[in-house]
Amino acid sequence: MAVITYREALNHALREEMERDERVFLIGEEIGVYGGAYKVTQGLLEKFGERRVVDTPICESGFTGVGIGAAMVGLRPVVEMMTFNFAILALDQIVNHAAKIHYMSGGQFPIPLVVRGPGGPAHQLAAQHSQSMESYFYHVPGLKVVRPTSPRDAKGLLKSAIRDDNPVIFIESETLYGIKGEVPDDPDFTIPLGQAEVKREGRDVTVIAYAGMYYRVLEAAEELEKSDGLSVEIVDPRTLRPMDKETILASVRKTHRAVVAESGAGFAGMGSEIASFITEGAFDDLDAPVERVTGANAPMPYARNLERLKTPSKERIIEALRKVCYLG
Amino acid sequence: MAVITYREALNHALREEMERDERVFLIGEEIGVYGGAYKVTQGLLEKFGERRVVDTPICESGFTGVGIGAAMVGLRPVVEMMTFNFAILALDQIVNHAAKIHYMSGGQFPIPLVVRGPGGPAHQLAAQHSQSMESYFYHVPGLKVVRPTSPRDAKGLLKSAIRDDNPVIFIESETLYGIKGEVPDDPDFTIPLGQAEVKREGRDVTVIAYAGMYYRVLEAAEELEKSDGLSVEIVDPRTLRPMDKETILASVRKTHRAVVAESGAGFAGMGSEIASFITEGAFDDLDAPVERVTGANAPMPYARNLERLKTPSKERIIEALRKVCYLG
Amino acid sequence: MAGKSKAAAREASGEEKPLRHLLQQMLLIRRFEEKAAEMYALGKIGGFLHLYIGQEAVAVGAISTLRDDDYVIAGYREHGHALAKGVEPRRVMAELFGRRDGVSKGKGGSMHLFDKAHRFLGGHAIVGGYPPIAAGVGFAIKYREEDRVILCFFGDGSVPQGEFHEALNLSALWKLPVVWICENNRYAMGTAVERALAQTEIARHAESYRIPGEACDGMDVLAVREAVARAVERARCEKTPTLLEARTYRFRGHSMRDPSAAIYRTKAEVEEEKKRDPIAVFRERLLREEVLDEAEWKLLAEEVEQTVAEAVEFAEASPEPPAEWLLQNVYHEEG
Amino acid sequence: MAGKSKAAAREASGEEKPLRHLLQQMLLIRRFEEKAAEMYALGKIGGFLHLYIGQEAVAVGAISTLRDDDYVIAGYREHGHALAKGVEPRRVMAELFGRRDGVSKGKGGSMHLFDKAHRFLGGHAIVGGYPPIAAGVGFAIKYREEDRVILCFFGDGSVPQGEFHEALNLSALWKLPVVWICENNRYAMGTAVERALAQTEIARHAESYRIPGEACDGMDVLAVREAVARAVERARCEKTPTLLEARTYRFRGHSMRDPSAAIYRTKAEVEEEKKRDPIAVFRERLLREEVLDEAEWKLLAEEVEQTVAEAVEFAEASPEPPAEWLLQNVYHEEG
Ligand SMILES: Cc1ncc(C[n+]2csc(CCOP(=O)(O)OP(=O)(O)O)c2C)c(N)n1
Ligand SMILES: Cc1ncc(C[n+]2csc(CCOP(=O)(O)OP(=O)(O)O)c2C)c(N)n1
Ligand SMILES: [Mg+2]
Ligand SMILES: [Mg+2]
Repeated sequence: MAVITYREALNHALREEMERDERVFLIGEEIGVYGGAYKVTQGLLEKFGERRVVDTPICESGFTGVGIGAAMVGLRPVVEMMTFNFAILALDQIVNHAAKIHYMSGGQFPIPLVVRGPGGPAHQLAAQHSQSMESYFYHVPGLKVVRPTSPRDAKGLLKSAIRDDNPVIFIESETLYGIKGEVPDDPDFTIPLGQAEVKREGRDVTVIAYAGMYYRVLEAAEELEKSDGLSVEIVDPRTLRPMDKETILASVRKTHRAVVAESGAGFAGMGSEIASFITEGAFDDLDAPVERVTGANAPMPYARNLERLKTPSKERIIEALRKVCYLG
Repeated sequence: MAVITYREALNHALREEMERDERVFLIGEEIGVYGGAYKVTQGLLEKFGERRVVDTPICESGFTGVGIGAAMVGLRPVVEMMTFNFAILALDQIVNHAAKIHYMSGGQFPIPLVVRGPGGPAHQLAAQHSQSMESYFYHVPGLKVVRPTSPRDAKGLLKSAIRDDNPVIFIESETLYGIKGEVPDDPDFTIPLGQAEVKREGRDVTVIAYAGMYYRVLEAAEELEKSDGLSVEIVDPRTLRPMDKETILASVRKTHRAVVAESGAGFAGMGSEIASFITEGAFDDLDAPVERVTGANAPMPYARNLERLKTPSKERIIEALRKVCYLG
Repeated sequence: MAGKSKAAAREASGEEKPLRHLLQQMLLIRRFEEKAAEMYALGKIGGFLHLYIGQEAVAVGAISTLRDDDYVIAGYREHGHALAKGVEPRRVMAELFGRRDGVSKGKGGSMHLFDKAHRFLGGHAIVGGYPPIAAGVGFAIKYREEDRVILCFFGDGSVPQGEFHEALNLSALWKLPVVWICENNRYAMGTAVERALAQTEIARHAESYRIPGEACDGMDVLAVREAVARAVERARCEKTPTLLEARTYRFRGHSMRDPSAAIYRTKAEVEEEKKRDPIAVFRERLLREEVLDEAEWKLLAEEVEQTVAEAVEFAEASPEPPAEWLLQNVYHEEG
Repeated sequence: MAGKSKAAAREASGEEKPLRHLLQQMLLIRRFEEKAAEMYALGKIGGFLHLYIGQEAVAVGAISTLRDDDYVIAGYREHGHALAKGVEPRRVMAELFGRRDGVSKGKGGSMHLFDKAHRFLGGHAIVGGYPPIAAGVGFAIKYREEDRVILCFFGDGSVPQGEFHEALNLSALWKLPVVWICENNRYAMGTAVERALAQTEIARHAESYRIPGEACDGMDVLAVREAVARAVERARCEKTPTLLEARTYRFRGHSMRDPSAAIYRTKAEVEEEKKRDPIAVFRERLLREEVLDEAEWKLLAEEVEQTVAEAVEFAEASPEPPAEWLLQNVYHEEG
């Protein structure tokens, strides 16, 4: 088990799956000669050549559609969005085509496609380049949506995504590319899509959080453990669609309290869904309403201080935890 | 007060606002010579001429962007999406530009833009032409989202949308264009955005529903009133963003029970948000968890029988109502 | 006529599908759709129904140049393309009826015919949305070093749409074996090309992508065949895409909801265009050139009638899809 | 040199901005950005910072043809365009610092400069996303029967993007007063135009829209000015859009995160291009043609240095935006 970065974990996943299956190829902007805007694909052009690492012009719809067409006739494309903000330009391809062709064709044409790249808030990139993009996808039948938190998740889930026969939206985090963690070297290591993970065990309250928010919640949990002896369980859904409700509900049934934390704007976000199914599935077990801690309902501002205020702080997470635990 | 159709109500709203304000113009596919794919703009070309009723080629992004640019420098465009399914092709314009320019520019450039057209399920139009599209918009800070239910709402809300200084996504219902209702003739009649309406008063349970679902809920309510003497209150949010939480919460605090009905796919839909804020805001008043009745988690199938199964039936609404009321 | 000697000679040599086969296919499409229109009026078919009547020479001429393992992709006005590619008429009709034996299991309908066995890749209802997918199929062909091609049919209405340009550029830049066939029927719904495009000579858009561009008479099945054959050859052997513009006309309204001579065009114009009816003209020609005689024509027409009648019977007899199909095929079962 | 007599003569006649003004503007942009790069290294500026260094002649030459009430819209590499349009350097610097006195109140940053007073319409970071907006401004000009124009600047990287084609077609179809100025600096990030476009002569894309297309030397401020002046005239008087391609080069990396001579181009190429430095070349020319002498140059350069120094001071002194601004401007207060 090596200690590698989230970025390396993704790179290894791509390399291993390309080695394993000739049908897998990569396509996107600056992924070859440039080595990837965020260097996730570094070295892969050298290893696999231009046939399988395809640099594209700037035309998100066009090259995503190329992925879909190639998938229709049996290849297994991995499309990189330089950042997921640009996936909005490919949404017609993803929503109207990738997500529906298998269904509309009565099951004749599965679309084994991965669309991956960084999403979520970055550093001072402002409104058009720093958005939490998962909401455009997790509502859509026919898509799977993955949001890896640790280097281990990044590798294991990306490998599963590539082996999956469905379109998988795989949203990485720009701010996590540099974090390190233990990752199995075994090329057979995968993490199934649709399985949440209890990343920190606890007794008193459950927090559901993923990607960058997970780490902020972890800090909050550690702080509250020291200050108040509170035992916080953190569940990482890892896959947003399909959602592993059972693992989350089991945790809440144990702790009787839940907080959902997400970086995106609050209104009608992932937290709404999670809070809803917890309430439906564990109403009688809940000792307090589920609290949502979310990003502010504003586009992302550029100024550093405003940016900080836009995403949920540790303090706000602590506040929510105290509230559901009725701590003064 | 005349009795007119939902379609006519929209048409009158457009006509009146164009008469009232020279800066208002219409732009979209087939809205002029053809009279509108759904005839909402019928007669307006004849009345206002080509300058103000602008037929476009098929390029949703292009002509929506034209609307945004015109709005930036002071016009008040009303962009028609022939159906909202095609708005996905204009999402970059709507989300990355219309919703953000005012914010990014520090308030210098408001975007008084309406994007309107039919959305939601239609009749046997299948997966690409029969989607509930509001989820792509109501999560986005900077947009307002309207979903009119009655001819009166259609007129009053469209007039407010046109007078609003922000981008408003105004989603009509193909299946409602023909319904009739009383609509004030007064050109000063408007309905403010962001106000829900209690469309049917009741004591025992609150249902939140809009557009086509409202009518199905109404049938269910009437049936349950007869069969079980149940008194069902129906609240129509009318505007999804900003949401009038207060009216909804007040109703739930009175009835202690709530059901949310929507035609879109269930996972992470509008119902999730409504259920969440009800639970947060009225947890101690609730005698049962909020029930969500939603469309099936599948793309829209063509076959008539499957299509019927995809959208929530009266029976499923009745079932949900019985459940929250603990009726056998 | 130049057509006779060359085309008839090639037919005799077995190089090409028999000329009468082209006629029969066109007639099949015509009769099939006339029947579909009837069925629509009877409420047997729902949703949108876009008839191809008037444009049959394009699909038939173009697809006649293909091998079985080549691909075809088209828009929502695709009954003709599907039938020309060999999709069974009865399974197409069953699809229009929304029945379980439909090519798409009743889940796609008229706008979403798919048939993997016949390499028919849809049936897409987003104007301009599927050309990138066609480029992707071309990409896969090249990736696997095959010598297949894909024909991508679309209307004049796709040309102002951005995704179309993205796809064209990629196909040209990467030299993909795609033949782009624009069926310019002069209108996108009610919008005449002059009101949609600054450059109405659509084939000339090829210049922006440095690929061959060519216009042909889309009412003449042999003219289409010749032009497409050249383009297919280029695609197959040199991996060079081509932009073809087939100048044609739709005799009916945009869909069953639109009258055939609506406000945006005159009755006189429609009547004038009907004189170019691709089936009538080609039939006259084959009779004149003695490739066909009246008796053979009668036989051929009867065969077509029977196929269509059988298709309707089959569709009527096919049951509705079972309820549990609603939630099937949303995801593909791994394995 | 042809430039001398004509340009100098027009200057003398007061018809055009003085030549030395062009030089000063270019120099201001250069020094401003060099300083911005320093400030970025010091962490005073965050996010992405895309320098315009090397391309100054395009914005300055082009915008010098405008009236104050004409509009400009550009991408994320827009410091130069904003300064050339008259936006105050200190308010631009304050924006880069994310401070309350920034042109966009600190909420936009380097990629989103907006200044209504100077008709500077952004500052947009979606490649190919804002050309439709430019067309919309042209639409509004025509709607109101004004005689203004809008210049829309974009990179070679926008050309393969579909929205760009949609915008071009609409501008041509509706005859909108837009001048499309492609700054072809040969790369979109690390992608050379040859790897992005099947037709690398970008001006020739105009043919698909039946509008004038012209390429000019983007390193020569007067060449740019001449070409743009003709296009502006056409837009203003005939409402005919033009597609101009200014052939230029960026001396720095794509952004501060990309080294200037990265893997995708050679150091030698960059050095070779630097010989075309628009500022050095124009300065030499003005000295040679005696429009300027060394003393005047010194003065001019000092003025520029001072403006830049003041801009930094101003930005440093400007406070952070107050916390409550986070939730302001999400919606415009009705009124
Ligand atoms: C993106 C998109 N916008 C609008 C529509 C609605 N629509 C369906 S067909 C059509 C006209 C298309 O015309 P053309 O491409 O010329 O094909 P034709 O109908 O003439 O065969 C339009 C506007 C659509 N399906 N997709
Ligand atoms: C739609 C979209 N895709 C990708 C990007 C990422 N990106 C930012 S700049 C750029 C290159 C643009 O190059 P070009 O248009 O030539 O302008 P230049 O940087 O050379 O000035 C890319 C790919 C983006 N901002 N928007
Ligand atoms: Mg057409
Ligand atoms: Mg460039």
